Amino acid sequence: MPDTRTAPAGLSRSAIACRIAEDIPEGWYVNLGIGIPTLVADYVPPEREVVFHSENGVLGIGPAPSPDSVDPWLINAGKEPVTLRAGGAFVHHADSFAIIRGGHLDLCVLGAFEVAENGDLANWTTGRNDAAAAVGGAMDLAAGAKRLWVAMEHTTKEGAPRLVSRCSFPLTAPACVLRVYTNLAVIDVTPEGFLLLETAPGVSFEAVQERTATRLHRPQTAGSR
Amino acid sequence: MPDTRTAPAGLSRSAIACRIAEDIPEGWYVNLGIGIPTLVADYVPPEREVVFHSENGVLGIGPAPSPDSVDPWLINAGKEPVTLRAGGAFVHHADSFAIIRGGHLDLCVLGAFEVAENGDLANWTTGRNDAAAAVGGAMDLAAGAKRLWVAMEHTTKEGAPRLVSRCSFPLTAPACVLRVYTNLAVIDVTPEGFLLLETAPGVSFEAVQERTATRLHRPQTAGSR
Amino acid sequence: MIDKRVASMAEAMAGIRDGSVVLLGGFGDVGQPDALIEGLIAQGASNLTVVANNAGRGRTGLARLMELGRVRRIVCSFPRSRGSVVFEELYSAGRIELEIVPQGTLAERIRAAGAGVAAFFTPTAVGTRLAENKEQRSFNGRHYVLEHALPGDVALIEAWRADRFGNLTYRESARNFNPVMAMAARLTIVQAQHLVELGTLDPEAIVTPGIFVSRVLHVPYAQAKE
Amino acid sequence: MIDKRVASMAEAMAGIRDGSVVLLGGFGDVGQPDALIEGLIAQGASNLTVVANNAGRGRTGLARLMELGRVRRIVCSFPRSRGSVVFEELYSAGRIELEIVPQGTLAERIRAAGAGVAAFFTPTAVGTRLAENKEQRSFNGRHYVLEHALPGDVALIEAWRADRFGNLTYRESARNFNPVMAMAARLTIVQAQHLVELGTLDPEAIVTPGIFVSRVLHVPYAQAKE
Repeated sequence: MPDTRTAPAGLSRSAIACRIAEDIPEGWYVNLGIGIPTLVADYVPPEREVVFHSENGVLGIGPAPSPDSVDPWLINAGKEPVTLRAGGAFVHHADSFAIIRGGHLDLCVLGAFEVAENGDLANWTTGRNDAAAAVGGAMDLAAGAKRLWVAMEHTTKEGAPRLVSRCSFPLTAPACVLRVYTNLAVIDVTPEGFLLLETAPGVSFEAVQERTATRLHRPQTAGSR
Repeated sequence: MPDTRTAPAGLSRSAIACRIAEDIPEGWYVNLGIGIPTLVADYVPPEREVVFHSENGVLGIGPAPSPDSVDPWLINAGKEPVTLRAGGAFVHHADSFAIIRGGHLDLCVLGAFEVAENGDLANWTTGRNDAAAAVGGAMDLAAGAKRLWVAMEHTTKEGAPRLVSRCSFPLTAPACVLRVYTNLAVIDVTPEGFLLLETAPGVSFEAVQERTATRLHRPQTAGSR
Repeated sequence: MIDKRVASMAEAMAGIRDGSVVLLGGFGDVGQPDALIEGLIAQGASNLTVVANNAGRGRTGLARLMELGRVRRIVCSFPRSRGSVVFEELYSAGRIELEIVPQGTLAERIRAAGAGVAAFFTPTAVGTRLAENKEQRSFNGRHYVLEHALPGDVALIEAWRADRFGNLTYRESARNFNPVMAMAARLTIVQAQHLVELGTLDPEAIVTPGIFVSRVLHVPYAQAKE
Repeated sequence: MIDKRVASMAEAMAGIRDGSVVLLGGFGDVGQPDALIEGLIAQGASNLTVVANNAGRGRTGLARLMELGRVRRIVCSFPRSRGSVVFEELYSAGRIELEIVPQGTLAERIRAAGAGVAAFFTPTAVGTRLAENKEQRSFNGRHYVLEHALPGDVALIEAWRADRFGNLTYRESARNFNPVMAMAARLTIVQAQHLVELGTLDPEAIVTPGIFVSRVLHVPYAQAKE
């Protein structure tokens, strides 16, 4: 029986971002949430053209500026200074969310507190009674993007699973997550529930299952072994 | 008894347009419909700054170009070549009608088939069963502008009144007209019905009343005479 | 490399299916994607629904497409204008369906489709026969009618300048319906007067960002208006 | 001569009444009309409803307006961010009302007000607690929630360039909520970094046409960000 008290380290936050970047093909329009998702842009090689969108009306976000070339008028949705790539464009907030709500983003990558096996996402507040929780653009992105991937640690700092049968926190949107990238694994949300696609180096299926609060399925090919 | 068979000539189409132009103060944003309304712009002196809007996304329309300087990309809603004044701007169709529907135009001047004493406007089709009638932007303008004035001949060519108790033609919008300028008179639409403000030179109140299918009221001061 | 430029009309028109809803930019002749309409005629798709402000004029372009029997239905604000002879003939003969939509409602329904809004309440047409049999409701004492999003399968767009990302600018009043239609279709095909290098369009002055654009065909002015 | 330029802050703020709904442009500090907010603090109007993306930070600007007890209610998407100490204090003490609105719904509700649309159906927030007690409906098998227009009595706007007609351009991501808020208020007051001669702004690149603007105050950068 594996030792569940010692969590496998798995991937670092940067390594999760790097893993996600591998799966983003050239030509996609992508919105990256705050946290691990923001790091993803750094791992898309510059010769692979991906257009990054930010809620505050920027299309074509480039890497962070050097400290001495910060333009205070150009920030991303996390309110950090950014740059604009050639081919970028500015739009106002209603047009920016027309892009989001209208289904024009190929992908949105968000962080999460919890993801349920039916794709429910909880990522904006941990308290049902916290009426002042800040939602920002999370609900618009979750409802609007063509694909929603989540990037997060597999468990809380206390070791509680974040992949669950049903979210305990207030939802951001129901049945919206397609895939979850964690420090331990890459997992698809399917009609049958969570499908484990791969594990981080040195992490077993069983280690991932033990840190997941609902059943993980294996691909059909694995199941026939 | 006046001779109702001989219609008083009253104002020409240009003179109606000129009369309307007198009442447009500097600073108004104005949309002019096809027909007599289009002529109004020519009678606003250039030093009185009025911004003319056209449904196809032009703000700041200037006078018609000379035949040798026509720009085929710059037309008004009547599809005639126009020019753009300094301070003009182009917007797309959704924004252009946001301007209209959102109540941002100080004035719209339209032609009409009929105006009813409650302000109902009929100006887009004369046949209830003509399902292919062309509405264009008339309904949006009638519903959206802050003020709607009508410019038209007082009667049809056959002498039938166009100012009526109730429109016989399909409505463009209910209770939207504030004022009517005709070849014979200037008439306000009030809660009590049509109020005659002035008559064209040589035209009597009685001559206007006889060519109007409902009661014309006189201003209080006139009524005390 | 993201490159939405296509080399031929055939490539621009590839995949347009019978039964498609086609959004056609333009207000009268201005901003109308003439070359793409010719391309659509040659491409062959039929049983089309065309959404456009006008119903064509003369015997070329949209009028020709209709005359060939390829348009089952047209959604527009102003079908009956000078020279709309083909439409008049077909409509009188009961060979084309027509939906009349007030011009601003047409623009807003298309924008709604592009913006992910399913339906909206507008004051336009309340109390008229164009609101008959439609849901109505009062807000703050004023009446409104419910209108639905109008998405396209294909949008044919005329632009002035385009880059390889599909970023677009328009020329003067040729802008009209083009930017809203570009947002509202699954396949947005652009004819552009000028192709420019990436990075030469001012990011503050791009009217349609490339995210809304699928393909760009270079059609210089003389060719478009021949 | 149309001239929306005003010479003083007092003139810019004239007529803002107690109880007004004030739309505040900006996303975080960028595109926020800092000088006009200071002007509003000095002007004295109270019992305000503020519509803004954020609920202020530090002890200046919007935070100061709130701390002075002048804001009865705030409508925003992201109240609780780093440094929103004044909001936190007031909210915990029950001294300010809050309406949380998803960011895109907030932008669209403001645009709807400017565009004469009374209400619209959006998919955002369906199935969440922010849609509880709101009307919902299915269109083409998908669920939507009805959201209402959000007009302002006053909009405070930051622009980059302005002319005497009130035509505006913005700088980069400072555009954000400013153009939609400019459309949606009865009194739209602009602080502009640069005043330019009429005719020097490119009519193809004007983002907010002057029809939406009431007053323009020249506030050069150094003054705005001091």
